[in-house]
Amino acid sequence: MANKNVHLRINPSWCKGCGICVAFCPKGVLSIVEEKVSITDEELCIRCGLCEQRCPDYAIYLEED
Amino acid sequence: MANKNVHLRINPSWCKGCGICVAFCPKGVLSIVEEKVSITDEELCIRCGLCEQRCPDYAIYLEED
Amino acid sequence: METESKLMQGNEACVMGALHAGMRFFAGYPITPSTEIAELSSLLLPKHGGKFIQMEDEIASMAAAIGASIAGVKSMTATSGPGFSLKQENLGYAAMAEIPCVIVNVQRCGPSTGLPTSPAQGDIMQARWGTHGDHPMIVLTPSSVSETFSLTVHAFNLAEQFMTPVILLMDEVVGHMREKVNMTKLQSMPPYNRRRFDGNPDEYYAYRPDQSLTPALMPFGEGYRYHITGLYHDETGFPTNSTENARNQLTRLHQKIEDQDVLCLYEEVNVDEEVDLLILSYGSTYRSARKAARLARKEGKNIGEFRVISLWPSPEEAILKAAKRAKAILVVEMNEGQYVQEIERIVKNEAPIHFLGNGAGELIDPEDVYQKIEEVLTCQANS
Amino acid sequence: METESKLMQGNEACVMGALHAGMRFFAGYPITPSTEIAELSSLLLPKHGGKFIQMEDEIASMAAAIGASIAGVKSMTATSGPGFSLKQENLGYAAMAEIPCVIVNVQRCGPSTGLPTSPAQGDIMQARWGTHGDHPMIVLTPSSVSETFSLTVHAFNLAEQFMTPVILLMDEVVGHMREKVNMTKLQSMPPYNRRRFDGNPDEYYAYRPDQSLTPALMPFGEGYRYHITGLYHDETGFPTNSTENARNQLTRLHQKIEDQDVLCLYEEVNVDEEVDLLILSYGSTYRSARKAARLARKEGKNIGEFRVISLWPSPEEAILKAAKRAKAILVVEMNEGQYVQEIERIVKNEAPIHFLGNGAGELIDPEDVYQKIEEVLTCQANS
Amino acid sequence: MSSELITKYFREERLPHIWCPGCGHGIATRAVMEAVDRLGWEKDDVCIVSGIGCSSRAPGYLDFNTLHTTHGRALAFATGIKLAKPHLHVIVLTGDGDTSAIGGNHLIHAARRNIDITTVVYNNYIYGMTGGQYSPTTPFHDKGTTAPYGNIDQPFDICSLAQAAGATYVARSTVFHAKQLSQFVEKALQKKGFSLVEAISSCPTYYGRKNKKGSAVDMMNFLKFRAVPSSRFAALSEKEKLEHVETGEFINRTAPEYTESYQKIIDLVQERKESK
Amino acid sequence: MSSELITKYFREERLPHIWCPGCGHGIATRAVMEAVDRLGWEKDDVCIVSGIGCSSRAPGYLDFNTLHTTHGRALAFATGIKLAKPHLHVIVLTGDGDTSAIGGNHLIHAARRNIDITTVVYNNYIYGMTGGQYSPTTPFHDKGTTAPYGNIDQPFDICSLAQAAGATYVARSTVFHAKQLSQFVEKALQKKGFSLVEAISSCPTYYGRKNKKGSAVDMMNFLKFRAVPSSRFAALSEKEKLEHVETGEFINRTAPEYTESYQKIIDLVQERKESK
Amino acid sequence: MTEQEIRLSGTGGQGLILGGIILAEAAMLDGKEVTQSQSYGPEARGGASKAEVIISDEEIDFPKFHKCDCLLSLSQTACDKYLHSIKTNGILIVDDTVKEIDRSDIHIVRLPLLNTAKEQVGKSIVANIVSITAMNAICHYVSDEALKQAIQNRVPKEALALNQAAFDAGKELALKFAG
Amino acid sequence: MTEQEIRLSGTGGQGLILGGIILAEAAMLDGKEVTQSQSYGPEARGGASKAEVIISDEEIDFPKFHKCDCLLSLSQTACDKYLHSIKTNGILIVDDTVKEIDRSDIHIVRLPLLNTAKEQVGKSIVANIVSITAMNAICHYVSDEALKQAIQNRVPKEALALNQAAFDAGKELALKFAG
Ligand SMILES: Cc1ncc(C[n+]2csc(CCOP(=O)(O)OP(=O)(O)O)c2C)c(N)n1
Ligand SMILES: Cc1ncc(C[n+]2csc(CCOP(=O)(O)OP(=O)(O)O)c2C)c(N)n1
Ligand code: SF4
Ligand code: SF4
Ligand code: SF4
Ligand code: SF4
Ligand code: SF4
Ligand code: SF4
Ligand SMILES: [Mg+2]
Ligand SMILES: [Mg+2]
Repeated sequence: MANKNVHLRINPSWCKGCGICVAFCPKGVLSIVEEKVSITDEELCIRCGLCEQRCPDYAIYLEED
Repeated sequence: MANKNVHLRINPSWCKGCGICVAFCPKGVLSIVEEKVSITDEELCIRCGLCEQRCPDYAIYLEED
Repeated sequence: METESKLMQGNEACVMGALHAGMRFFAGYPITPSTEIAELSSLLLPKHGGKFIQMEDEIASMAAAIGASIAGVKSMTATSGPGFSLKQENLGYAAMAEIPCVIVNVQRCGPSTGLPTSPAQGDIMQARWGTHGDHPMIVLTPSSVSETFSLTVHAFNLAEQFMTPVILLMDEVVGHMREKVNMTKLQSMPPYNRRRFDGNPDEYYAYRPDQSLTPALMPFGEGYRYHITGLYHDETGFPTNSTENARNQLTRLHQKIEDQDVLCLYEEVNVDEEVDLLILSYGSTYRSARKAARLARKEGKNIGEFRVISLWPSPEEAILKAAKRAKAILVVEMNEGQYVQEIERIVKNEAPIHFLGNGAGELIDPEDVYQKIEEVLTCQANS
Repeated sequence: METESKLMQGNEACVMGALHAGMRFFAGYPITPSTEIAELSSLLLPKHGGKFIQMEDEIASMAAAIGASIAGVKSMTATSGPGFSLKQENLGYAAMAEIPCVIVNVQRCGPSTGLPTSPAQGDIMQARWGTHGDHPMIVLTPSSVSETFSLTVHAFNLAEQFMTPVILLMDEVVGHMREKVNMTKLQSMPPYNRRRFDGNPDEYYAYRPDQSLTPALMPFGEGYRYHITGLYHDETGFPTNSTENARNQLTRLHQKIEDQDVLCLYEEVNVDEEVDLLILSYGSTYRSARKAARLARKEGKNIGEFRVISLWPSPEEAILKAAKRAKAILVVEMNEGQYVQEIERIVKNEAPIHFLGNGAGELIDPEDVYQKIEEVLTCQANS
Repeated sequence: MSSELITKYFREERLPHIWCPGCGHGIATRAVMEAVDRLGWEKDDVCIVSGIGCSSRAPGYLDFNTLHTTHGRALAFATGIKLAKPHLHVIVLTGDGDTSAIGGNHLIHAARRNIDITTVVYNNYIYGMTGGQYSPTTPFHDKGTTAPYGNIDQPFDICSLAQAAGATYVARSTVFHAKQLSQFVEKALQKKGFSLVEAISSCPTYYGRKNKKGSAVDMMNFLKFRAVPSSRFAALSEKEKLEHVETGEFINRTAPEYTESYQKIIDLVQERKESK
Repeated sequence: MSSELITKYFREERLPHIWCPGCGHGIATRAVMEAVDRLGWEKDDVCIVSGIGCSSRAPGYLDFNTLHTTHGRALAFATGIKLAKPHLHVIVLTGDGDTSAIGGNHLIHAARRNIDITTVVYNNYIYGMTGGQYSPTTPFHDKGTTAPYGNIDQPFDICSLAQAAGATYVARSTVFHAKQLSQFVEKALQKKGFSLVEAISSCPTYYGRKNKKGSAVDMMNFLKFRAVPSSRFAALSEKEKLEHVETGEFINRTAPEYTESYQKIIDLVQERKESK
Repeated sequence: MTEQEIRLSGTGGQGLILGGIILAEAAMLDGKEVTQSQSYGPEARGGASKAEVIISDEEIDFPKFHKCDCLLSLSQTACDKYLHSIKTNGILIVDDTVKEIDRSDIHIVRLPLLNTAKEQVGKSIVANIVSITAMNAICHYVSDEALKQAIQNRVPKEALALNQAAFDAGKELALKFAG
Repeated sequence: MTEQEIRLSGTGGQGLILGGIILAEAAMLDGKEVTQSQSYGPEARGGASKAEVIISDEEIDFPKFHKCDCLLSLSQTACDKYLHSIKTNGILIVDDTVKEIDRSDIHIVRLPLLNTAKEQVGKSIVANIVSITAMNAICHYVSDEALKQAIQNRVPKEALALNQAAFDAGKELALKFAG
């Protein structure tokens, strides 16, 4: 994990499972499980925020402690 | 007169006396008399047709015999 | 198994009817719930050698439809409330310049953007009075898919015959439902083509009417050069400020459409005798009314039905005649009370008029109609 | 010598009235015979710290006027027939979203481009029914220059009070004539400003109505953030598909304007007793009617006058009451028969209704009215 | 009592026209007719459409299939006509207000579709018909009856707009340069696609009077000196540019024409149908 | 359960929004909010206006003074608001259909006047709301439900159009390039004058399906590869140009802003009055 | 005085509408009721121009009229067009450039109105003031003070003297005639 | 047979509208009267999808209904939404992925419709054909020939075999149940 104070968060009730965050995550952190986004391996996450920027549904984001 | 077969014609009933033909005739052939165009000296006319082209009211034109 | 029948959507039937009537040009702009009419037209017109164009808005669509008709091609445009509002100015132009064309309004729930996918019959008065100035308007309203086909054909025929725009006023329910349609029967309806002038172009007066008070406008580009304008104009088509001319022109515009019996379309059920209650309705709402009326009759109630097909000009005489045989009238429509005002005007004190309506996007249920019938009958009995 | 009086043109009085009422924004597009209203507004508004804008068309003008009002500035637009047709969609939006503003239509002779400089009263029904969907409309019509001033003020006041667009329906004659106007008296009319919400923004529901059924929309930019839409919406202003909500909203839109006695404006002359003939008229046409009626009375004829000021909602009760005291009614209007249809609806069989009209650009002469009076009276006598 | 050109293409019985003394619209209309004449088109094959305005009164004087529509909508009507009868040569004669104010959308969309219509805009920088209100082309700070303190709208460059929207032939001249104007119109008419010629015209009655531009003759002189050909225009200073108007041909390119493209669809679909 | 940005600027109680899975409009809306956030504007001072369409649903989700108007008219309403209260930051969020079809005229006129409004066009090349009809930006030969045989309209370049009409800031990016998009919007918001940012968005439901563009992810990839910065775009062949879309800032200039010009008139006139 | 219906006619640019307004405002200053209207449209552009005034002691019902009590005509076209509209025994005040008039049932006053304005006062544009003053001196619609005041109220300061001169000239003309 | 009111419900993309059309067209082939309608608008996009069919021997007055004789539900949301709309003694045909149903006044037929389409026939998109065939085998709205013909008329040639398989699978499913 690049920055321990920043966490990857998911709001499954908003996620529509489009797969955009999964496809463009540079580190392969994410996957779709049962039509919703799921974090496969948070350790790999570099906190680039691309998933957040590109999620059409505001269902994934980074949050500071 | 430049060309004997071509005559300068005036339709006074259409002329609104704007003076445009008079002002831009290169040879000073025309004048306004009692709010209508009038030919002062047809001899000077070079049949350039500028008066015809610029008369907003189609009241002056060249005509071949 | 039957084969001449087809399951068809109302909007589809409109396009099929239009093609049968000879439509070869459609200009439109998408809007729910009319969009299928544009979509199907874009698919089918080229197959018939016709043309479809999606214009930049509804104003342009109306204009292009008029333009095509001026060039001699039968044309149509289709829209819903917001777009219908936008078409009004050019609709008035078509009426004034006497250009035939068909304007379809598949009504949805207003006012304004309202509930775009919900049904209503809220544009009844607008169809008659939506333009500025003073001219009559022909407005037809179908109650079934099959009738959507036939009235579309009829709308084109009337437009060509009376040289005027004709409005086909559908509603979302009729536009979107599918029903059985007998193609063989419908396709036997003969299309009508506008009158032509056969004489010499020198003797041609575009706006000289015949006995039917309509002019014979020759399509542009066929050797008859003349002028069309939305200003008052004389027989040549050129504008004039003559007040006498204006008077005559306006009178003719009214007379050619008003008091024309052939324009009065309606359907009556069980009105030969006196009835305790006459239900008057139109469009998809009539289907609710009919169901309720049949049920009530089954239960021994003496109910008549009057379905208006030509909303405008209204079938005044027939309504009055029916009203005189009714102890009471119940007008049912999907709005807050529009056509009922016309009925009040026509019927005067001949019979008390009751009203059941809803313009807020909900269908009027046959059960609601039934209840209202009972209510009215009770109130009648008590009075 | 009097000094408080001014000679003023109708269109000018409209602007002066608007400024007095608090108009600080005008958006328009030139069109005869309303153009002077835009011209004078462009000259005077900056002097009052207000703004004038000439938009690209009438649709945009209507939209900009609504926008300014949303921002809390009293706004107006003015046009004539063709432009009025174009404004309909956004007019319906203002009604649905409950945005106050004043729309002036100085009627000219239609249909279509018609006779642009000739007078008519051809947009009477359009003013009521020109938009799609189903909502009421407040429409006022002045008969004199002085009244143009006062009704413009009143139009602004009603718009702000009822949170709705109000139409001032003038005609070319009133718009263009000059008359004496008593400024001192007129300027004593108090302007009304829309209700405000004083509570906490968190407790603010933009579309929660008070007892008068109107919402208190706070101007944008004053700390109350909310949403405005032309879709059906709930108290918060957000769209909802709830049919129950739609039903309530539509009912409220109707009730806040219909059956409001304060909206019924009319003037009666000589109707305390039974009259042989009641002349009903409005706008400039009333001036002809009045002249004829006075003349007739002088000659011993028993004539009453009814002038409608609030065309819509129509002063139904008052008309009916007057009609009951009349042996016959004569409706005079500068069209082919529009308001007379409303009168027929209201009056029913209470009195026979006669009509004198002309929508083809010519004033109705007092003499024509006089003749018609004689004709009707004779016909009454013979029957 | 009029020239051959007038007799041939004008409805002489409708003349003299209603335009004011010295109004440039008459000159522009004649220039258009000269162009039509050079092309030798059959009058029956030409359709002239206008909206509403002084300029839009032009079709009424011309002996073709003529259509006077609603304000601003000429191009939308014309689009219907052209699609319905592609063999017709469709010409739209319009004003700056008609085409760029209320009609602006139809202008850019007709240009975008590249439908074979020629538009000639009589730009007199004002709404003439309604008595002198400023228009979308009125220069910054000029006056109109609705701009008593000077216009604060930036003006359109109608030619740039048409070009950006997709027109395939765009040019500008003035009624003073009637011959050039006529030549541009001729080229526009020949273009298979949407073409526009802006004819700077003059309105001595309103624009002239409101802006102290003097007599009709003065206004012609003004056009004479204000017009600068493209070749020289680029070299002007920014200030000079504002004071002058660029004339010339701005674009002349080829792109698929709308009615031709549509015919291809018909051919394709009907072939398919036949081959079925 | 959402990020600070969302909590701060969105009406969370209205989320999740109605847009389809993978619709680009959500990304564009977030990018706009990021820009607003960077500027630190008071929410009470911001007014967001839209017309009708999927894109035009955006204001409803945003916690400002928000206005959902009639189809195509957002800029005309916005003009009234801005003139009435010039201190408001007025942003128009609109679709390709809303702004360039029915709303085309208001777009070019707002640009011409150079009124201080920022327009963000969510261009998905289609009418999404009504179910997939072609729009004025649909590429030549692409399909829509009203273009079953392929679209024969030439598409608008909305940026060129806005620029030709007079806009003082014009830029284009895509929802794939969300960060760049947000930066352009920020600069647009800062511009005193009319600014437009075209956000190429994606409609997997209609444009994608009709044109076999694959999944929402495929469409994002398409945007990724299709976008070419101005610097490199000029070097492409004509054919390549048609297949790609130029991104970047196209104009950034200064011109008199409309409401400021108007204020000058008021000041002038009132001074005159006072000095009288 | 019962209702007086006055029609001023001529060509556009002769200032007749302003003339009508001034006349009406003068009447107002005298405490009368007035209406004023004019021609619009194509008619008004170039061709014949027309301004109408009604002056009355009582409220005016109808603001328009066909037949007038008095017609002023400053041009041949206008005179030809409106001559018939004068009531029997009405008055025609006509510029002397207009041709012989063929109506015997009216009073005709032929005056050099245009010429007086141009030559004597020195500016054609004051023909309207010359005319209404002359007309008023003959018909006595309003008091002299009111007319003077009304003129003052409507003309720019710079032009006051000129218009005063026009007033005097008009009055003189009429008196000469009356005399 | 009196009027039969049938409601097909599920999520968008399950082809239920086409299912409704095919059922209606089959009924037509049998000489019946039919109406078919469906949900539009936001409802139709993404969320629950609904198609309605009325089949009758007589002319159909009103094309819509609240209570239905038979409900098909292919999704939980749809079932939750429309369960209440089944008439007493009506039939619910429901996919077996839907949770337990709490209504005892109706006949409930729980079938692996989606799974059959996906696994047995091999394509999820034929769930509609599997479903209407199964429904028809249970309710006997139309003749088998008519239904087969109607399917043939509406599906593309390439997909005929697939849909034939779906038909067979649906019928088999229903018979298994009935058996
Ligand atoms: C819908 C509508 N709005 C306004 C008008 C009024 N109107 C007629 S012509 C015109 C302006 C014409 O200006 P332009 O096109 O520049 O022509 P010009 O008269 O200057 O030649 C206007 C505003 C109208 N007829 N219709
Ligand atoms: C006057 C009017 N015409 C048509 C419509 C129907 N309509 C609603 S949205 C829309 C198109 C929206 O397309 P776009 O702006 O590109 O937005 P998108 O849905 O693609 O985001 C149309 C045609 C309408 N609401 N009002
Ligand atoms: S922050 Fe970057 S690395 Fe982490 S999950 Fe999101 S896209 Fe992947
Ligand atoms: S981009 Fe958003 S909506 Fe799409 S899968 Fe990822 S979290 Fe879900
Ligand atoms: S033809 Fe030329 S020279 Fe002769 S009068 Fe005309 S402008 Fe003058
Ligand atoms: S240009 Fe024509 S109208 Fe003008 S003065 Fe010469 S001839 Fe007469
Ligand atoms: S008003 Fe202007 S544009 Fe119109 S005819 Fe007169 S000079 Fe020409
Ligand atoms: S239809 Fe297209 S634009 Fe509309 S929400 Fe769905 S994906 Fe987005
Ligand atoms: Mg102009
Ligand atoms: Mg779009």
